[in-house]
Amino acid sequence: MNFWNDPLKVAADWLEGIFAGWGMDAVLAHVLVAFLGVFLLIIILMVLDIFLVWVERKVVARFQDRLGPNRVGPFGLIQPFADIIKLMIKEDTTPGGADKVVYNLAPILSMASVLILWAVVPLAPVMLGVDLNVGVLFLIAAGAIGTLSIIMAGWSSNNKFATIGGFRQVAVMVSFEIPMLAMLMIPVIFSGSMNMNTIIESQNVWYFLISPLGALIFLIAAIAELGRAPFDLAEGESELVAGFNIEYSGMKFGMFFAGELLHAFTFGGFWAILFFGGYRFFGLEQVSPFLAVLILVIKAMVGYWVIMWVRYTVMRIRIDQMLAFNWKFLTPLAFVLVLVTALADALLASAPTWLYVSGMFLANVLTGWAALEIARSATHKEREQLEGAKQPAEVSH
Amino acid sequence: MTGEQIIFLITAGYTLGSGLMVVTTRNLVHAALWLVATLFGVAVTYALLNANFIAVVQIVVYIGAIAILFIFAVMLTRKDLRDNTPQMNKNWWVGALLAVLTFAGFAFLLQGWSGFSKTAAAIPSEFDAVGALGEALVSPNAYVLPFEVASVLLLAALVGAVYLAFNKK
Amino acid sequence: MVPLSWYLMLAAALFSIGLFGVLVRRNAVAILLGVELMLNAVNINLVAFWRYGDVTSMAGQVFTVIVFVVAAAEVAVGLALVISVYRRRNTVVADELDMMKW
Amino acid sequence: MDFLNTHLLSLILFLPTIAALIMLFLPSNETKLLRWFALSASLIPFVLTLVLWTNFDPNVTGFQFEEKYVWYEAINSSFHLGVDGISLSMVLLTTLLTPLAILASFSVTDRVKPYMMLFLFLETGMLGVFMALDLLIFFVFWEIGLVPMYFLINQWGSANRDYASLKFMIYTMGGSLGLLLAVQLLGVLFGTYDLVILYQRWNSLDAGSILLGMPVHTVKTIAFWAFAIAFAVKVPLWPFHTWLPDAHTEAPTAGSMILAGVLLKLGAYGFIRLVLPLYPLEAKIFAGALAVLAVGTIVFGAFGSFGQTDFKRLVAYSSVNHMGFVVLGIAAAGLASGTADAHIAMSGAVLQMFNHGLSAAGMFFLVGVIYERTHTRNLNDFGGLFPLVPIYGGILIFTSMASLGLPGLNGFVSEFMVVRGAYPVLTIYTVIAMLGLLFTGAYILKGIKSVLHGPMNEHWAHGEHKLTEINTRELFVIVPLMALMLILGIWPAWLLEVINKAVVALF
Amino acid sequence: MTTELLIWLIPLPPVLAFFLIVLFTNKSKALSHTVGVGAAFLSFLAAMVVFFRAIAVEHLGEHPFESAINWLPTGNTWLKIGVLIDPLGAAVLFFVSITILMIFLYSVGYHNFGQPAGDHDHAGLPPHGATVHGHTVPSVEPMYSRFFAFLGLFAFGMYVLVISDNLLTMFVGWEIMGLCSYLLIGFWYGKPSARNAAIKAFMTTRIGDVFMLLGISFLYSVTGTLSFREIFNETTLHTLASIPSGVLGLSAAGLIAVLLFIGTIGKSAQWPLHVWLPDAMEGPTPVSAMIHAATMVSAGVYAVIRMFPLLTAGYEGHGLTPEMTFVAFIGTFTAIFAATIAVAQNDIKRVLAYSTISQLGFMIAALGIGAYVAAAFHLITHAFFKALLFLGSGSVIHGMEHGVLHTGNHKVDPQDMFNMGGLRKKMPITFWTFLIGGFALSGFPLVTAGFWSKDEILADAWYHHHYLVFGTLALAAFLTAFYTMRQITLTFLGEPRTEEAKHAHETPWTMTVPLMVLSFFAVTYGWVGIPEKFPLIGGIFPNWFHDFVGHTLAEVPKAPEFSWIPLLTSIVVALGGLAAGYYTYRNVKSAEEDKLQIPVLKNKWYFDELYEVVFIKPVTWFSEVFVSKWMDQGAIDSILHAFGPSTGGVGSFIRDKFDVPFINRFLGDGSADATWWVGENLRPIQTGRIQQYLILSLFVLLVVGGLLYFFLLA
Repeated sequence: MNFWNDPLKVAADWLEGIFAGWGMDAVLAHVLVAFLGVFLLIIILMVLDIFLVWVERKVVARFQDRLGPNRVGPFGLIQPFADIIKLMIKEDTTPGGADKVVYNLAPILSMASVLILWAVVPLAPVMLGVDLNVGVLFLIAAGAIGTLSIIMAGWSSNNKFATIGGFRQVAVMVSFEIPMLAMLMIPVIFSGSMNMNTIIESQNVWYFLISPLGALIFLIAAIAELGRAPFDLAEGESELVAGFNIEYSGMKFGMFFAGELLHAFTFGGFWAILFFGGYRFFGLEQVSPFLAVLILVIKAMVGYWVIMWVRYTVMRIRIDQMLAFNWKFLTPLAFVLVLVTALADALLASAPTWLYVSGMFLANVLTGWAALEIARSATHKEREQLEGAKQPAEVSH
Repeated sequence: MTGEQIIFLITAGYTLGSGLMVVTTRNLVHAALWLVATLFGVAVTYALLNANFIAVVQIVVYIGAIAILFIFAVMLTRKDLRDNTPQMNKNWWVGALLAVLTFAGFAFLLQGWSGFSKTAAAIPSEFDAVGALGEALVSPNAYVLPFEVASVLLLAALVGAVYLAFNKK
Repeated sequence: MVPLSWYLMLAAALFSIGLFGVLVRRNAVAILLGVELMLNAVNINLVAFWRYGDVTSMAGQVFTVIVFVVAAAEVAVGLALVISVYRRRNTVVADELDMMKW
Repeated sequence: MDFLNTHLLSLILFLPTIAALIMLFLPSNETKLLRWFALSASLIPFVLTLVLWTNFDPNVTGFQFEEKYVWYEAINSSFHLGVDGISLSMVLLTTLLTPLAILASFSVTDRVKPYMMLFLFLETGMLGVFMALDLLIFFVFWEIGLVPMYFLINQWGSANRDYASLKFMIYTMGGSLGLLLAVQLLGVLFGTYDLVILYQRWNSLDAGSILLGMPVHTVKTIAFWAFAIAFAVKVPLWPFHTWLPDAHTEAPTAGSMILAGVLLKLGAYGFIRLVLPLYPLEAKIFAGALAVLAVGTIVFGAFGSFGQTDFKRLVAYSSVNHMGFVVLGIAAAGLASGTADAHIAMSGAVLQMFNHGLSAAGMFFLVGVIYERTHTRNLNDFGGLFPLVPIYGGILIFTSMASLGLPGLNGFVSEFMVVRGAYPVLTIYTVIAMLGLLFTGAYILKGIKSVLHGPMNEHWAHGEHKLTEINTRELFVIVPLMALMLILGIWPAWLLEVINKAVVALF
Repeated sequence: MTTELLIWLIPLPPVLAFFLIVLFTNKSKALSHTVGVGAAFLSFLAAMVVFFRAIAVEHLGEHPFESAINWLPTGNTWLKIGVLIDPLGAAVLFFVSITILMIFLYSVGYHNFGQPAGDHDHAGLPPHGATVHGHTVPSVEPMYSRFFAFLGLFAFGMYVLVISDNLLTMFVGWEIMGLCSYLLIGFWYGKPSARNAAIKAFMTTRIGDVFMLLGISFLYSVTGTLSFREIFNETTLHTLASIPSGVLGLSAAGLIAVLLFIGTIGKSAQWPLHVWLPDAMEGPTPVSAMIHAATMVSAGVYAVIRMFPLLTAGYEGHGLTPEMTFVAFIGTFTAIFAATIAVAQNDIKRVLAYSTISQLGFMIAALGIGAYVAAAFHLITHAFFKALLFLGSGSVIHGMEHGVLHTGNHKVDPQDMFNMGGLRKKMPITFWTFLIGGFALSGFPLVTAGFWSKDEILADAWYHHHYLVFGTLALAAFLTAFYTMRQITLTFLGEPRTEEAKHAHETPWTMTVPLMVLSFFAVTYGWVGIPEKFPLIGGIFPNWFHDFVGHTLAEVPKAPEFSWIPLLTSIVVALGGLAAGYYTYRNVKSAEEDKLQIPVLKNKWYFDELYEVVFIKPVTWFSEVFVSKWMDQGAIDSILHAFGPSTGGVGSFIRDKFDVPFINRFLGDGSADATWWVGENLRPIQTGRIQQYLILSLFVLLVVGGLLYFFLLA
């Protein structure tokens, strides 16, 4: 066992050895090392976050046929750092009548809710924070905290726009949590475990191939959860100026901002983990944990890119439409899909892989198709009603 | 005094403290937030009891849903948000007395119980609590019936809530 | 090693706190908050008994889950009631809601 | 397929009910859908009945397609179905007439859904009576048949419907009290309600023994009359017939079709299925009395009909007159049981039931057709309609002739057989009955005369009263009936043989 | 094709024609009458083939053409139906087919085929004529097609009757004809008179039919069969004759015969059921011919001829059996009775109608006295010349209608003989044919068929010493000749008495051809039945008819010995009658000058009025008032309606005396009050404050819990 195929353990042992050498209690040393690990992870993530800012701006520029940041440093690589500095040296205001504690707590929580997610992300077979046997649920749990942070921010700002934005965001999150949860069940059904690592290990075939519809729904729910376009109602500039974070400035705002970016990236990662085999790539992950991490990051990037793609192509939709879409279409579809998947899984349990995969794929496609058909007929009815109302007017002239 | 005990004591103190805040703060929003804190503490307690699943679910359900609901409710009934009328009955002491009595009663009864201070056996390593829970929930010879009843209850509550809170106008 | 008694005491205390809240708060929402505390106390007990009893029999956890459900239902309906009451009577103070008395 | 064969009867019996229940979930404003659904739902039993007919083997004595399920174990009454030649023909009649009736009531626009549902329920009720081989089941279906008809009359009837429906209900219920009594009596005596068993036990009972503190023949006499009166009301026999004209007159067209076509047959069927086999001795003793009633029915029915000025009442009384012949045949068969006369009379009676089903249904339908157009049934308002509605006129004459018993059409064959069977054993009654036969002609001609003939009726000729010709849908209703009338008149053997075999085996 | 199959096929074409016309071709007149006449022609051909094959067979009587099939399962046996052509059948078939064909043909012209549609004709009324530039011409019958359909059905009925080998199918054909006569008499149903006549005809005949049905049932139940051949063998007849029927001391055979004969009385319009026949003149003339000559009425006689063995069962050649006496009486009486009425009628068709009745009386009488062959012979000859006469009269009426249309004076009745006169020149063919017919009817010696057949009847009567019958019939014959000549004189001879008569003119060939054909037979058919012993011409032709038809029966009735008295009688009455008729009416100008318009005769001895009073009114009263009003709605329903109030009374008593005071007041309200009182006193506890309730309950819990603990655990 050398550093290259189990770096964390090696490093941890080495550190504990050192602390022990200082005559420190073993338990304490262990805890200390753990804290160090966490700290390290957070540092890396923050850096990655800063880099993400740049990525985001570049990509959006490309989508909008611009160049994007290109002044500061090569390809504007230094630009985000400049932004950070700006945010830090800005005056940190707090609106009058605001609820100080809550107001200040909100950004931190929001950041934390994202960071906490990484506790269960398996970067490599041997590299993961806690091997939680309910890792999947953990995802939602963290999301809950994010929700909390937003409502706190919205309410404590003592600002109508902020409150409304907060409410909206919460409404969206709470409602889209449901299809997301349902879709999390799909990998769980396939792998028979809620453990992230197990899920990845059991993905000899990408679950995306087995359940494309599931992956799609998960992505949509994730986007809504992130509050990014087309579901970015919380900061609908056109209506709410900037939504829940309207009163925030300086680094507090920065934390929201960074939190959001990281969150998006994280969900890209989870998407990759749950449906695209995480760090696995034709056995490359066995070669070295670092390679595995690289694979995961690339996959996460792709996911993130998809999310951005959606964000910059699709226009924002109205809140009622969005909730209706969730409650009337996405949620039922998600549940139906879970049922179908479970059923098909039970039926095809003893089938050869190719049959299993194709059968599952077919089941998904059929479900999706049926759902679309139903949706289409329903919309037809609605449209007829509307036009039926118009009818006499047209007849008159 | 082992680390575990220390962690427990910290958690317990935190939980009870925030619990007290829940019932005493004037500002209801704060109360709701304190409730969140309490619930979090409880979640940690579950974790200490090796009930990961319950812990996570505690967070998802209580913090993610119930607490949020409370905050909503508070904000929707906004009129009493910052009112300066006392948030407690004038005969609050009766309540306090009764609460204390209850606690005392519990304590009295419990310490009279044989298994009061028993300690936990180690959990067998291969034991999969989550799986077992799932089995227990849906296996016919276990708790499928209560489970179903609960689900029906939930549905009824859903309908009822929608109907009650639905604004006729 | 933490003995069972500690958890039980914790639960009892939490329960009493919740009870206190229920008994003394005037705002209906606050009363519900108290109820939540009490429910959590009960859950702690359940889980603790699971942990300290036979781990392989999941009764404790099962009923914890069911308590979650009940709690969710109770909150949903309760708050809905509070809101509709607020709409009609424009108050959520429990003492003022005494139309049903003789 | 095997399932079909083993459960054919239950299928035929319950499909209508199932359909009605399904109908419950159809939108009640989609009248078109409802009508067609009901029609197709009622056609399925008909098709199944044809299957039944083809699979039925006339040469086997006793019941076929028997089905027996535990139903009410405590009093060991079982859900026992089965058909022999007699009930088979009745089942055929029922399943044939119901679709036609439903098709006939396509013109109903008021609360189509309940209307159609009631009809389907009604079908089950009637079929049940014909199929039941268990007294309790028999009674249950007997009563079930009543209720939908009551509502049909009471809800969709014409002006005087409340009176009519109430009269119908009370009269028939009153009758069925006796039936219930007798059924219970038998049940108590033998601890079973299964007809097949009862047939032997009841007759193997030696006359001397004491039952319920009474000598056997007393008990039997009581039971006999209890049955007889119940069925006499339903047939209806004079003097229990007065509910019939009112009910028929007030019922909606299709209602009267079914009422005359099938419901009346229930009574006669009761006589054939229960009274004669269970009480051969009493049937012999009281045949005279029965014959008196029958002749009274025939004669007074004919006269009554001749005396009417309401077209529908006229037809209604004609039903009374025709059913009289059925009972006459039954009485003769009861008196001369075992002889060829009995067989002929009984076959004649059953065939008469079938024929009357066809012709009466046809007549009532035709009355309905003209009533829908003119909203009057008063014969004095008509007259001289023939030039206006030639096709309708032709059909009316054809059907009238069938019900008049014109040779070459169905009515004659059965009437001839009844007369033939009854003459040697009940000569005098038969001779008197001939008077009825004579006046059958009188009232039929009166009907035709005062509806069709006479100088052309200007009132209905043009303007908003313009009488429109019978339309295609109505033709679809009447043509099958006419075809059957003609076929049965020219070649009755196909039906009669089935009946005859059963009759020979039974009596 | 075997003869049996052919026989089966004979009735089919007309009935097919009926359905074809009714269902498909009724829109097109030409098509319809083509179908109708074609069908009639087909049947005619078949009938002819059958007939000639039949006469070719030796001893047809012993081995007739017959075939039968199972029809009705009755108990363990089958009721067979089938066809039978024995000599009688063959002979009847012959004239039936001819007359039917002729009548079909005749109808084409009679209903003005080819003429324009009427100006204001509509279905149900006879055509009123159409206006073609300026002047009125006859218009075509609106229900032309329907007429042919009915004729077809009618022909079917007749053929069935003739060819059937058993009583049942014979009855079927019989009834179908009854229906058709109803339909045809009521063909112009628009006329109330026609409508009533139709019903009268149907009902009157039905009276007979009902008895006939009884007879059939009786016969069937006794012999167990309805086939002629099986009934008419010695043993069966003997048993039948020996069984007493218990009615008026008749034997079973006798009773059956009488019952069946009553059917005939209805069908052949014998007294007392004759009333319908004159009214039946409301129908179009071919119908009258059809009914009276060709088919229905002959059917009646034919039935009796068929039943002859039953009738004469137990008859030893002298001393008539009661049933025979009955028959003979009816026949004879009818013959004279109808003749008297005929004398006083002015309607050309009515005269013929009554003459028909009386001629039928001749036949019935002949049968009554056992003159089997004579009856059959007269039946056939009469069919020919009576058909001829009716069609001729139709032709006359048609011509007259032409005149009426010309003058446009519709007051004039084209059927009243006193409006005619001098038509001899206007319509010669009609005149000569009518003359032949008339002479045949009145039995003009040696030439006409009527003479031979009537003479044979008289001879039989004389020979068997039934002098009363003989005398009456002779008188009737005289009257016949008289009114026939009266008719001819008034119609054709002398000068036209009205404008219309002047403008009448001959009818189209479709009407005249049948007349000529029939007149041929009216003359020649008699010659096949000339007795051998007849002076001079006897034996020139063999008495073929007697040999042929006579062999229908088991033992051939031998022809009566020749005797001068009946011969001279018939010659005298015939010529005398004719002469008297001519001289009486030679120059009568109007009905007033007619001395024989005796009211009692004119009003047919008031029989219609009698029946009106004796039967129709009481029956109507009985059904409309007694049964409907008094019995049903009065007696029975009022009993029912009594139930309602009585039960209601009982109910209200129970309610007022028990329910209300005890159940409601005491139990119901009492318990309610008690509860109320309790509640009232417990009210104050309800503060409506949740928390107070909670506190209370919790307190109680604690206390109770504590107590429990101390008293139970410790």
